[in-house]
Amino acid sequence: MNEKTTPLIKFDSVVKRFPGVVANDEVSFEVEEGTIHSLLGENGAGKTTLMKILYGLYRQNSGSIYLRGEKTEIDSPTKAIELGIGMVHQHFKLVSNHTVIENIALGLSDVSVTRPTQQIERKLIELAGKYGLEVDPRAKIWQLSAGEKQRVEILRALYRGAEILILDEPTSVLTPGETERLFGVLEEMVTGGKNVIFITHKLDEVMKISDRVTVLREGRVIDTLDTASTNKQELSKKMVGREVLFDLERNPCDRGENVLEVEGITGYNDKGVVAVDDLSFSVCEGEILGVAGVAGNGQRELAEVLTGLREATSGRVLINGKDLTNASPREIAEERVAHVPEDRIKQGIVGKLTLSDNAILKNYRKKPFSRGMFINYRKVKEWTKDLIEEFNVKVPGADTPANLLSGGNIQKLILGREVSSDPRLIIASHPTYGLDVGAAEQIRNLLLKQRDNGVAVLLISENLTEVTSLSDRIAVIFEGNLMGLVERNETTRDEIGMMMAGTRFEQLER
Amino acid sequence: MQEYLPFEITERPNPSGFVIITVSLLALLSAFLVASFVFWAYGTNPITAYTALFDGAFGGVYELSETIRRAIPLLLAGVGLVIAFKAQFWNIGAEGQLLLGTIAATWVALFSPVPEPLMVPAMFFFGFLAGSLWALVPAVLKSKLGINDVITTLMMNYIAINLVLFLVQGPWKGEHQWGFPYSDNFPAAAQLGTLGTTNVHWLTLVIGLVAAGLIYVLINRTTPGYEIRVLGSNPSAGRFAGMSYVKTSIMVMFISGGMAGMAGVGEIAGIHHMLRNPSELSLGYGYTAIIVAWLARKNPLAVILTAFFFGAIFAGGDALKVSLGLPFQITDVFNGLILFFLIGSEILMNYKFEWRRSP
Amino acid sequence: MIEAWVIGTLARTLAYGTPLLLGTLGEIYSERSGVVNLGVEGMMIMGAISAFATAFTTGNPWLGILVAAIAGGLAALVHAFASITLRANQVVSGLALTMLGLGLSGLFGKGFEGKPLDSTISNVTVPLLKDIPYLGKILFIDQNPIVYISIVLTPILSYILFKTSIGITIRSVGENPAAADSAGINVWKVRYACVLLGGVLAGIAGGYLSIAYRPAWTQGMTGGMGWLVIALTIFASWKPGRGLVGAYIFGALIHLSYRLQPFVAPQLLKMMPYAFAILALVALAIGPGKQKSEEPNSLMEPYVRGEK
Amino acid sequence: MKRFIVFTLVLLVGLGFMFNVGLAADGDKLKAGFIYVGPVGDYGYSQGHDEGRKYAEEIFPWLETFYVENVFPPDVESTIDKFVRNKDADVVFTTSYGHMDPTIKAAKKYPDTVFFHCSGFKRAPNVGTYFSGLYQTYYLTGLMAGALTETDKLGYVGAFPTPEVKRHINAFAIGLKEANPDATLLVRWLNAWVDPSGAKEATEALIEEGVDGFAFTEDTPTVLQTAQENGAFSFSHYNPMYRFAEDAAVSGQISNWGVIYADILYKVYYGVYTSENLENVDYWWLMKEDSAVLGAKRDMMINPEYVDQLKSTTITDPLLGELSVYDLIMKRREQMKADRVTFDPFIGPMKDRQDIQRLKDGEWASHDELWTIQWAYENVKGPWPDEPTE
Repeated sequence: MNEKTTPLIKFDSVVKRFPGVVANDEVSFEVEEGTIHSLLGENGAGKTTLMKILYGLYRQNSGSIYLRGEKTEIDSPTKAIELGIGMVHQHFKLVSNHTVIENIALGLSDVSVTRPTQQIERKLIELAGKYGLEVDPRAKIWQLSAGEKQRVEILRALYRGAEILILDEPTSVLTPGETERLFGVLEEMVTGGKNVIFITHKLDEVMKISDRVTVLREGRVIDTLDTASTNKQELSKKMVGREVLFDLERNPCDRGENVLEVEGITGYNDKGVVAVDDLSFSVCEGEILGVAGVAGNGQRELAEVLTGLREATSGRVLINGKDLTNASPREIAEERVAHVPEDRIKQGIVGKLTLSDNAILKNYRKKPFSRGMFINYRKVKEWTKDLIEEFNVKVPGADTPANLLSGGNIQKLILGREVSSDPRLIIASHPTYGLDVGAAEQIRNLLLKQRDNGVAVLLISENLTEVTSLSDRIAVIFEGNLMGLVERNETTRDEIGMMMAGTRFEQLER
Repeated sequence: MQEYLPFEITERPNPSGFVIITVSLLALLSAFLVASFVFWAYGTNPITAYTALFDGAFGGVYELSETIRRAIPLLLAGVGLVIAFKAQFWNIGAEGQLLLGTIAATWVALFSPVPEPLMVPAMFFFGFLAGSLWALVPAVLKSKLGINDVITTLMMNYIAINLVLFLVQGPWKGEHQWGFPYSDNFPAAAQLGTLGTTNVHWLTLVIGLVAAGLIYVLINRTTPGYEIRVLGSNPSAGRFAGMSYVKTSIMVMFISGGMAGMAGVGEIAGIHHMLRNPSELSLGYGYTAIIVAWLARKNPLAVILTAFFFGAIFAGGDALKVSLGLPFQITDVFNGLILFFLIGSEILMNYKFEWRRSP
Repeated sequence: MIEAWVIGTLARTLAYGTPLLLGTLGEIYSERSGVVNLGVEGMMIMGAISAFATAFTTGNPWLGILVAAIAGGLAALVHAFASITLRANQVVSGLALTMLGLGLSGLFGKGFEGKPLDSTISNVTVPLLKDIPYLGKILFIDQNPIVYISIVLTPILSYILFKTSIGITIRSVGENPAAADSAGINVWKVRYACVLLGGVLAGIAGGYLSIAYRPAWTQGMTGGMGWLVIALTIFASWKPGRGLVGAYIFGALIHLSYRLQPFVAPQLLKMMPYAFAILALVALAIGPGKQKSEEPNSLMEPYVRGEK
Repeated sequence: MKRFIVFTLVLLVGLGFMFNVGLAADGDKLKAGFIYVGPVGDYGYSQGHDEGRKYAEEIFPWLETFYVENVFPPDVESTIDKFVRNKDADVVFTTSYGHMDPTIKAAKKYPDTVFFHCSGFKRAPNVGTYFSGLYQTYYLTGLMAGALTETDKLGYVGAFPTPEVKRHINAFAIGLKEANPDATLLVRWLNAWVDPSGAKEATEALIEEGVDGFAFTEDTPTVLQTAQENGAFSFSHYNPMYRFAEDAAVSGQISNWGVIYADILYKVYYGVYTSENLENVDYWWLMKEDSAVLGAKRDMMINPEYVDQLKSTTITDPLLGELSVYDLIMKRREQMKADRVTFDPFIGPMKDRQDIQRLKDGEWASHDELWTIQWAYENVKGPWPDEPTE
């Protein structure tokens, strides 16, 4: 780093409150000119909120932001764009029915009103060539891959003359290869005089790409350091607040009979594209089978096909030896299959209903909760209280609406509900996504305990560490295809990474 | 727009009963306040107007009976709408379903082989069925094909209106009606009894009250009701739990349309005793029932109260027509204003306002 | 004979289809920005009474049209305020607007009922153009200036919506308001503007009815045209060009229900537009390529910033 | 005529005082309530009745009236309730066919109140009926239409296919045939009393069929206005509509309910009519009683623009010989207005359009026949619901 000059951005005691939460608590740090600056923190640490304040989407409750030494009020994205700030959101802000050009044109001020497209197309191709961000300008967004969409987002920011580019968890949807490519682009940009703020919770990426890093935890700045003068252990300690045990205690795997057998199933995604392509595998009693893969490679569709929420166009699904291909969710649940859904808020609970109502979501038709048509709420409440106690759900009472619970407590409730139905198979999608470390550990231990009790567990996760530490076997999928199915102790992270990027197990150079 | 207001709006996910009632009353009050400006602009003293309105709705036994008579179709259709709204099914089609009920009743009374003693039960049965079947078209289209329920139910209303017109001006035009667009009069066996000299057809009223109770129990204490609540508030969670959206939608609309259909039966067998122009059969009861259900905050028991309230608006509006010579559209003004304030006030219920602190 | 029959019908179709077209163009813009406005009937009738009252008192029919546009716009603002700012349910707010519009117009139109209007916007015949074979007879003989305005407006509004940056903004706001917001677009302003345009055009449509099409004021004179507009907007797949075709098809159906009265029950023809709208939705739903459906993705959803 | 009425009335008032009967004795005002089916400003049916109400109130100082408009049949009963209970109405007029059953029902509830129902046929001791027949004027305008048409095609826009409207159409058609045997009358139905855009399109549709002159029975001036726009002529209906289309309006009928209301109210006031003796009271007033008046506005029977053409068109009448249509109209009017009426449009021999004999040679149609008429006259074309086949 060069000697102390005016910092590019200075956050001074920025506070942002949401109902019941302080998302940013007196955040102060500086971003230097000409650097890639990482914001490191767990989910919910306040990284995105802070950046949305910088981009004018939120306004801080107190504190100030200085841009190149000047106190700046950024009250709207328009203002941010004027100031040369661009943001690539984690969930892309693109209009999927529109073309790339139309998306670039959106909100552009200095463009011909009557004939915007021709003008943009020319400049777009030029920009794309300069930074290696090739994409078909006339394609509709929904036709593009995740990586391409991200390129559109970056191009859009650059097109608007962004000098400061904020990237929110940009690698979560990319393959390792695409990630490499993105890093190349970012380095190219910094060389070209731009600045990058990079939000992530992945230590490897911080070490690899950034010059400086600010660690956030529970809304507060823990530290800001030069990457060169730190290491992963130190960063992870700052990020989590304590030493993280990457290895969980586990008993040796005691496999029994096959509970789930999948034979060549194929399924389509919502857009009618093949998402699950001729997959075959099986999960047996007392085993955790982890499914690893980059987001959007068919994991969701796989879980949905297995739980009856999505149609399998070919192949067979056998559960406990019974053919349940394209059976209804209820028929599958009847076979003692528990499901921890990917999107716990959207699929796992009904926010407006009480905890009791949520506790019986899967077994409201069973005795003793209901008799004939009528629900016995006395019994339901008793049971809910037991569940709350057993699974350590922190909540005032059984009558509390579920949407007042935190993510971790919701997940405990869901898992508790699913597990207490005495399952033979648990299909868990991203069970710890977005949870704090403590809650995540509890959930993982719960899953291990079930496995030890002889339950078959299918664990679908994008968190490679989680998959490798929990699973007995690991299946890697890429674009809906099975790249390889390996025993946990017969492979390495690198090998799994290669497979996630689309290399078949047989093609690996071992 | 919130970014330009001097206060911040934050969500209040579960408003308390107190908040709901206070805000609702506030909305009604504001609507009446604005309506008094309308009165004033029209050259009527608002106080005189409200006095006349109140007298016309509650001034005596007779006035009360008029209020109740108006409340009956609103009660039945409103209770039906509550269950649809509870399942997030936007049934704007109660008007059409009600008209189908009148068609079914006319068929039973004039064209069916149903023996006389069975006519009344048969009318309610077929009226329910006709309303249900009419409502099932949007139900199937939404649950199977994802077609917008608002639009289909709305369009079905106009198809129903033209269907009634076709019948009364064509094949069902009464032989004894001198070419006027009326069906023949219902036989006495197909006319509902009324309380004394009033026009309160008590059987329909009883059906409405019982239905309100039953539907309350259905929603809050049974497994199908549980499914309605779950699917209505989070359909993907319902699907995840193995509930069938299609089945529930169909059940909900079956009941909802059926209730509106029975409201139609009550009107035609209790009041009109003949099929006639749709605008005479229903004074927009199907649409007003939407407000009734809305004000009841989707609680079937509260519908008893809100239906009565809007019955009073209709009866009072009628009285204003006679006593102050105000045009009958005054009722529309009231309904429109109340509806606006009700939905507009929802933000007060679901969100908290905090003064923005300058950064 | 058949030729004259077709030409005559088409000419009438234009006259009756014009208020439908105007209303539909407005509703397309409103819905493209993500706001459905079921208050078209209410806005139209407010336009009708305002236009009549103005033309009657001032003697200037074009001033009447202007006031109708303002009245329609004001009515639309009520809907915009409720559904955009207060995030109220758009469906219910629209219904409320219709009730209110019918009520207020009936109330304040009382004094204008049965009054003859001397200053109307009367039909014109365009010299030279009237001699074009077929087209001349349909389009240029004895048609109303407002018919021409609506016809000229259609390609303009279509071009703006699909080719210009304004159109991109509007459609983006309707498809994905969060994306538009983060691109620096003021979602609320865009929606307000589109709803307002919808109201202005509906108001003009009402004005056309009361001082051009049939110059007189009768309570409830829009007679359900507003609902036809709702049906048309869907039938037209939210495209102004198709809106024009649809408006004329619906207009033709209404006219033909009198023309063909000796052969077909008019009620059956009159219910067809509504059935068509439903069928159009079914065709969209079961047709190939769901992605291509033109229905704006965020239709009927209020936008709240920061919602995940 | 008006003078004649006032004279008669004064005479009757005198008689009343002599016998000192009825309500006059207690010095109270007679309170009469009117229930209309449409808006009073509709320029049609309800406005016609309201003009009549105003007329009666103007000439009788002892009369107090009130009205409610837009009362659909299902609300009639409750409106009567309010009239009797809150407004102390002595007489209630209900003015629409649909009001009939609720009137009868309410009359049972209030046996001391006098009811009069317009356009119906059910009566009771305290319910009388009345109607003003306009068919004679329609016949006269039919004569004019026959002389004025160049295309020999006339158009008729009817609200509903009721006997009243069919009677109008047939009378118009009879006049038309008499003046122009080649002309036909094309009928379209609105199926509504008030439907301006429907009336507009129906008129336009008829113009497309080659029609150049119109008559109508519906409650707005739309047909007249549309005729004016298209250079056709039309006859006004119910109210003086001349102002709406000063070129197109040839003539028409003005319904004059005032004379009927005045007569009824007068007789109630002086005890001639009580709540016990109305079982057989039915008014069926025509041109003779001045209840139907010829003209598109008062004091102008025929638009001067058209007088010359009517005078220059001649026809031969079997009895009257060759004469101009104008003269024929005047002659017929005179015959129908005379104390002893010597002419009516519905005189046999008369066949309907299916060639079925409806009136024998020299036979005058009876009140009941006219009241229930369903058949269509020879030159009528177009849909005709409930057409009798025998």
